[in-house]
Amino acid sequence: MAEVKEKIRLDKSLIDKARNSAKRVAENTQSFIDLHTTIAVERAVCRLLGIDGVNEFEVPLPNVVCDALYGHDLLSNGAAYVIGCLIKETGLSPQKIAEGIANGEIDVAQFKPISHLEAREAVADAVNATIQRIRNNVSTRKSFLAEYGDKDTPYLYVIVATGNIYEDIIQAQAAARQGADVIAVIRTTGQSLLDYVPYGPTTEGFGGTYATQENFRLMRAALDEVSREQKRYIRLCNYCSGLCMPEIAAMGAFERLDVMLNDALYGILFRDINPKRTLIDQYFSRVINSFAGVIINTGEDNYLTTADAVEEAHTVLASQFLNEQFALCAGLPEEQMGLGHAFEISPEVENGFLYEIAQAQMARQIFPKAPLKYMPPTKFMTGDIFMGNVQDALFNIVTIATNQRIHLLGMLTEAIHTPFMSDRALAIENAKYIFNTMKNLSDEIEFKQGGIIENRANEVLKRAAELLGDIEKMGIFQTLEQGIFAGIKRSSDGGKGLAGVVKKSDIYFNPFIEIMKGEAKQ
Amino acid sequence: MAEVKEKIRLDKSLIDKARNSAKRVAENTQSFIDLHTTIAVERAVCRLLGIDGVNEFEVPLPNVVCDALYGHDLLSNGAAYVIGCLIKETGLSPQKIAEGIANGEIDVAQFKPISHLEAREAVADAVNATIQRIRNNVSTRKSFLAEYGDKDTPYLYVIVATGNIYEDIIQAQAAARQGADVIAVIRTTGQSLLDYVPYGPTTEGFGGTYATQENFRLMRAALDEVSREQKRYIRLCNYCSGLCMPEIAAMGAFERLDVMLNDALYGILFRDINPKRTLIDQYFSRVINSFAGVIINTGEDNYLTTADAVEEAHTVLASQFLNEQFALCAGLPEEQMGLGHAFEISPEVENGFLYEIAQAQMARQIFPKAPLKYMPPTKFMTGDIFMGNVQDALFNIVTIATNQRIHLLGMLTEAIHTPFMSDRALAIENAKYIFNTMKNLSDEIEFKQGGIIENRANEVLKRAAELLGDIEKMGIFQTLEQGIFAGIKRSSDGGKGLAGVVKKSDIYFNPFIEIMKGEAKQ
Amino acid sequence: MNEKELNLKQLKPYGDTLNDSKVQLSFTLPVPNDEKGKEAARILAKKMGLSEPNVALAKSLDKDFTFYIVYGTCVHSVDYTEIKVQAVESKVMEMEETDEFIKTHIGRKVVVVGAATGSDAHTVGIDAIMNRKGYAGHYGLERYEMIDAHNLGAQVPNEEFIRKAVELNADVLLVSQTVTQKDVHIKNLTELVELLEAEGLRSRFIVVCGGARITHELAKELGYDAGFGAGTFAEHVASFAVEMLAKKLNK
Amino acid sequence: MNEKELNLKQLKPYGDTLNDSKVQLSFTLPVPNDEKGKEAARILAKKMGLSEPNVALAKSLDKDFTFYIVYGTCVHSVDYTEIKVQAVESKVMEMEETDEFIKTHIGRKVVVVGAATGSDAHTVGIDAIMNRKGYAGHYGLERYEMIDAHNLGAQVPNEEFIRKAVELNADVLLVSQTVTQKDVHIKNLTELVELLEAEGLRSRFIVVCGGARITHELAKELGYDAGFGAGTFAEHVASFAVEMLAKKLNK
Ligand code: B12
Ligand code: B12
Ligand SMILES: Cc1ncc(COP(=O)(O)O)c(C=O)c1O
Ligand SMILES: Cc1ncc(COP(=O)(O)O)c(C=O)c1O
Repeated sequence: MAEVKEKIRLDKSLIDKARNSAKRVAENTQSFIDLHTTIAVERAVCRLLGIDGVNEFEVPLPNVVCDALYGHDLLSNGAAYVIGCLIKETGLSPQKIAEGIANGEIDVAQFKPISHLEAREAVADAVNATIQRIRNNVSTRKSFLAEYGDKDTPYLYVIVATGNIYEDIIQAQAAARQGADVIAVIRTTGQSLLDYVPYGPTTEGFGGTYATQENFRLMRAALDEVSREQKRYIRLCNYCSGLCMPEIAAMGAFERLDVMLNDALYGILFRDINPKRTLIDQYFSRVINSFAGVIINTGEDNYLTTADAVEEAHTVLASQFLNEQFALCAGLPEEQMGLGHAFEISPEVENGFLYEIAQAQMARQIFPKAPLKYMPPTKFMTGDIFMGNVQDALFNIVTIATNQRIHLLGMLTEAIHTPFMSDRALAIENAKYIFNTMKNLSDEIEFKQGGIIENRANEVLKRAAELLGDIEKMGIFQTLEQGIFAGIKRSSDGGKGLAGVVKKSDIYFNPFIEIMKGEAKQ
Repeated sequence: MAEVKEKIRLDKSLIDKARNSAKRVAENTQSFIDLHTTIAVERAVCRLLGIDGVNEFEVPLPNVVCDALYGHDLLSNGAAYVIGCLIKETGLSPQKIAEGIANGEIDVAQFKPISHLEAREAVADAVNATIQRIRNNVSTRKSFLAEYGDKDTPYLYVIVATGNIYEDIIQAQAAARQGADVIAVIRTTGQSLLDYVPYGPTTEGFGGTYATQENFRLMRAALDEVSREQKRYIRLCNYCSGLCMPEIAAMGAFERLDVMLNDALYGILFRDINPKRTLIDQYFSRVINSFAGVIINTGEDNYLTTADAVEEAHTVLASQFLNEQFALCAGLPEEQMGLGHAFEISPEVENGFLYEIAQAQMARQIFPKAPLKYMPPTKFMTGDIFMGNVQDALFNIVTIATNQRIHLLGMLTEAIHTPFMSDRALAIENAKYIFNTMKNLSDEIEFKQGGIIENRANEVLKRAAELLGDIEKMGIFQTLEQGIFAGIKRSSDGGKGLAGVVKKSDIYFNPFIEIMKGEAKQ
Repeated sequence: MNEKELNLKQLKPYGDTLNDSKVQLSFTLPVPNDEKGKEAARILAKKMGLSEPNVALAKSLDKDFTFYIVYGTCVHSVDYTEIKVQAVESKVMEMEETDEFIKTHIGRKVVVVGAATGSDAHTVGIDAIMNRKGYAGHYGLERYEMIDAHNLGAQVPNEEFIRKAVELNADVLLVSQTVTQKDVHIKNLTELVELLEAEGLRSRFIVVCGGARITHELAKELGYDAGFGAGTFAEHVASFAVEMLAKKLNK
Repeated sequence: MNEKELNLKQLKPYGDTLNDSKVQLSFTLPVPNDEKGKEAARILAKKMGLSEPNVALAKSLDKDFTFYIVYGTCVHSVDYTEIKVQAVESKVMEMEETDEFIKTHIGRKVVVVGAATGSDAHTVGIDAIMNRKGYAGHYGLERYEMIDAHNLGAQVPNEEFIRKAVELNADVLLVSQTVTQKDVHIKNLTELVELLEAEGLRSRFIVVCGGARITHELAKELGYDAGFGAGTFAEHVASFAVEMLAKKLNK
């Protein structure tokens, strides 16, 4: 990715101040996180131990296992510990054990406790197999990139969202051939609130397609096919978010996803998921993503779909700082931090484009190593598809003028429907034209010192630093209660999934965190 | 209009060199022009003397009169002289005299010669009436502008081209209400090669509407109506070009047109009109335009519809210098010189947008007082209307980034049909959005010293100066023979209309040139 | 002045001349980009009533998919004089007028319960109607003195929505639906009415739905009292609801 | 794998799912921008075969003109298996092959005369076919060794065009037409054929027309031997013309 030039003069001390505040917020939160686990974290551990499949009622085995543990108040010991005990006792694989639990042959309540160390030893093979599998995925990705190279200009990112994985594949392959670099499969509405991950290939969904491991696998294979054909590595993205956040991270690691929507606060704010649950879940999900070489995409852009993009720009920056620090706590390198921001200023704002430039350039300078994820206009898109294509063009220009990294293409039909194949093609054509005809624009233009752009950036920075100062004083939970982000208030004991939060017992262990965090910064 | 900042460093000595070469070319040509008149110039004199209407075969009376003069080898004396003699003799008005000639009651061959001075005196009343009428028009325009003010941002210029003046009016009024500042009525194909101006309101045309004085009047009234309603003066534009160039200037002066397509070379190159004829005609037409306060638009953009916009950019600049100098010879102030250029680089050229910026900014700095006319992409517009709207958006951006003055809106359906009402509305919406969201862009951005943009501008300037040096050596006629502009070769004795060129006799006079040139720079 | 007159009984599209009937179309066909594909596009356009279709663009989307842009002259016309619009017919009152109306005609606070139901997570629409600050300068129902407004937020299951409505003793239910892919909104809206009917509660409430793709016509079809689309403000819904409620109560 | 199979006998538009039949429309109606206008737009769309038209945009162009963008599901389908394309059927030869073909089958230079006729001033199209340097890297007829090419330029009246053709003893006439507003190209192309027929010259020449909006089908209808549209290169015309000429001469 191109080096970041200091094109606007930002107050460095303010950047440091903001970053330090965020750091302290994250560290304080991390001490809370470290004491807890959740049912989703443990289901993810099950998956990583190799447990997959569903029972006769279509309930995924990781759920069967963890519900059983939860039902017997055993979850606080961690799934790894209990399964370790059962392995030791039965000599069966984790999968067989799960099946046993599912068909009633094994009763978890009857497990024979062993020592922490023995349990660790018992799961070691399963753990190592998984670690190896994920390492293989990382090296497959690396060899693709070594063979075909990687572009250093912005990635063209498009979504597919038909609801049907096979139709998604047709669309994804077409888009990749047209020039897309990242394909994101949007999830069906409501999946984020399911406390389990559906199983198998799926053909029914609304506004998107179920995230299942089989769907991941099918799409990965389809994109690898086009990668080979086009001699360009096509990245796959999905949503590591919602009540199953860590499980999806595990599935993504298994199926070599490259990019994952994964935010420390999104589920709390936009899905009313309990804050504690989310913060614990996000930690493990990021440990996994980090190890699997997945670039995370954070969701600050969403703030601007409800809040005003001029007034509330500083909340985006503040949240980026927080996401950065939470990610660092999980060992995620900066190179994998696709911090989110968005082009959402009303087209009617005088000089709105200059503000967009200011904010985009500011983000680049403040997070110079992060592959920023830049989101297109959505809120002010209307049924006027011709005008919409122009709004998207201006967004494309900001990206090339400020060298953003992960560039989510705007769709001219944003206000109407999830993208048609042709909408996507028009979006790609729009971006390719602009990126080519303005190739060296960012190198050619300079911004006036003390001009609108520079002043705007410093104003946003200043307000973000102030806000983070306040947040530091309040701590994350109170901040959420106050409705600081997107104007949405969330209490620490409200929202979905609180019941799944459990304090770890003394014997608790998560065999993956240690290995994965140790190796993340490869 | 905003002051021009020196945003790119241009070699001033090259600008001077180029301008001086052009000046000598124009002055040399002017000595030729001064010795000649044409049948179109004399028809324009007739019109200015008040002759209008058609005979029973629909032949306009100015043609009837001048054809009669030409038939009797009297044209070299000038229409004013002969009509002066006939006035003196008959006591009739010029109009009655023309009607007499038309119905055979007056035989021009029989006119009684009087002295130069007496003839001047005889036409004086008619001349003064016209001069007063045009002065009134100028002051009406001024009072409109005094009342409603004038914008100092780019004028939005759109065309109407239905072929039917009444339908044109509906479209023009709609466009003006949507925000258009200048309405150009495109002419029907082929009118430029008619050696007369059709008469009366017209409802049949192909690719445009006949330019007739009545059509001018109808449209002017329609736009004045919207001007009053919108409290914004809407300018009217037509084509002062082709075999009737000076007559149309006269008609425009009568009907208060504000802008006229009017180029020293266009008719030669693109309509194969004889070079001598065109050069003589353009002179008188510009004298009139100058006096009537009309902004002329030159046609350099047309070069790029056949020649390559990257390779041949310097010919545009060279031609602008020539047009400037020819215009100065006719007394036209810089503030009325809408020198033409265009956004016609292929969308596939890498960094093409930077070249467009370079050329547009260069033109502004070289002609700082001229209200430049900037033309949209046409050649590389395709049936892809969505992409087309983005090409037009980039063109709009160059205008706002470099502060062009007369901004011809591109149409997304350029490759398909003359604009629908909706096409125009989408174009206006596109431009308004960009001009607002990027309002202060030109003030905010600077161009890298020694960068692609600055280098490109200097390269074009250098090549233009060299070319003008060559042209200075060859003179204008040989230059045209060599195919320097748009790759089109035109010999001085070829093309249409040469027969209408006549050497002035000693008694020749044109009563309008003197008055109009004297007063032009009000 | 026009050669052809405007005939509202045979209203036709307008390109640049009255009755020229110009129309633009675009669509994708799952066929390769070649002459045969273009002909298929022309045939389709002809079936749609374009008499001289001009394929302005044929653009490959993939080997077997081609996108077409077609212009042409449409043979159809519309009898404009016969159009009856299915629209909400209440007079729109300002906030103060509505409060006054409630005081006079109902004499107590009106209870309004709203939500984005089913799996729909879009709250901006229902918030625009209900939140105090409202939308585009138009105050929301929470600010109405005589309205007791409860916004349950998004992703509220229909069952829970009804339970809450009964609990709060609602007069008016407001349902927002934004996602319409695969007609999920129709399924969800239908379910709500069926549940209400099953529980014998339908007549107890005034039930109103809204969303970017909702029309009054559709709402009526699905058994709602009214439907509101894009550009709705709180006063539109409030006026309609209180007027209907007054009629209902005073019957 | 798809729920519904691709049925080429009933080819339907594709939005994001096979056979979803999605189509986009836009047009202006000369009516005010209100609910009644939207309904008129919906009715028109229905007549065109959109079963559930969704008016995505209604934008005022002026008091009595409104622009609509409509999406919907099209009820029509196309029998793709039955499509026969009216296309020029000669095999396309390279420049050298064509020259060779002329030497072998005709044995003398072929005389080609071209122009943009009538009031049409667009020369780029005919130049692309005739000028030595050609177009997009494809050489023009002037470069062909065995072709004697005469480009008369633009705005050539039909009478003069014919006069020149006779004078030059032409084998092939090439006519370019770009402006199509109010069907001026059809009038002009028809006039040329009528003039040729009136003078008994039609059979003497191979007559070919071209331009951005010309199709082979249209050309045949108007009495031309062939028609060429956008994207034509010299070799397409040359191959067609010499093959036809050879047949004609050797009959
Ligand atoms: C903001 C937004 C979001 C935000 C929502 C935040 C929030 N808290 O609401 C976020 C980012 C979370 C989001 C997520 C998704 N979204 Co969304 N989103 C949008 C967006 C950009 C704007 C919607 C909006 O806020 N409009 C502004 C409000 C004020 O307008 P409105 O809802 O129409 O409301 C007005 C009227 O309709 C009416 N009204 C509405 N409700 C009611 C109710 C009553 C009773 C009454 C009287 C009136 C009324 O009054 C309101 C004021 O005038 C649109 C695209 C667009 N530009 O329209 C996509 C869009 C709606 N989303 C879409 C989709 C598919 C999704 C996702 C499923 C996947 C995705 N593409 O991201 C997810 C998941 C959502 C889920 N589970 O439901 C699609 C829907 C496609 C379709 N037609 O089915 C759209 C059109 C984008 C697209 N082209 O794909 N989205
Ligand atoms: C360049 C241009 C001009 C130039 C022409 C310069 C010149 N020397 O030719 C200038 C500026 C002078 C001009 C003027 C006008 N133009 Co003009 N012009 C164009 C433009 C931008 C490009 C046309 C072009 O050069 N295409 C490139 C060539 C290579 O493509 P082509 O012509 O299709 O040719 C190919 C094939 O069709 C085929 N072909 C063509 N002829 C023939 C002949 C034979 C025998 C064969 C086998 C093949 C063949 O082979 C060629 C190579 O593949 C188009 C818009 C657009 N982007 O298409 C408007 C356009 C064609 N012009 C138009 C009009 C109306 C005019 C004007 C009347 C008014 C105006 N709007 O300015 C005037 C007057 C012209 C007149 N009297 O005819 C309209 C036509 C609308 C319509 N469908 O009726 C267009 C579409 C623009 C618009 N939307 O208004 N124009
Ligand atoms: C971080 C993040 N997660 C998830 C989503 C998607 O929403 P859902 O939770 O409905 O899958 C988004 C939306 O853009 C997001 O930004
Ligand atoms: C200076 C000038 N005159 C005239 C025209 C129009 O052409 P015509 O001569 O056919 O009216 C143009 C075309 O853009 C032009 O630039």
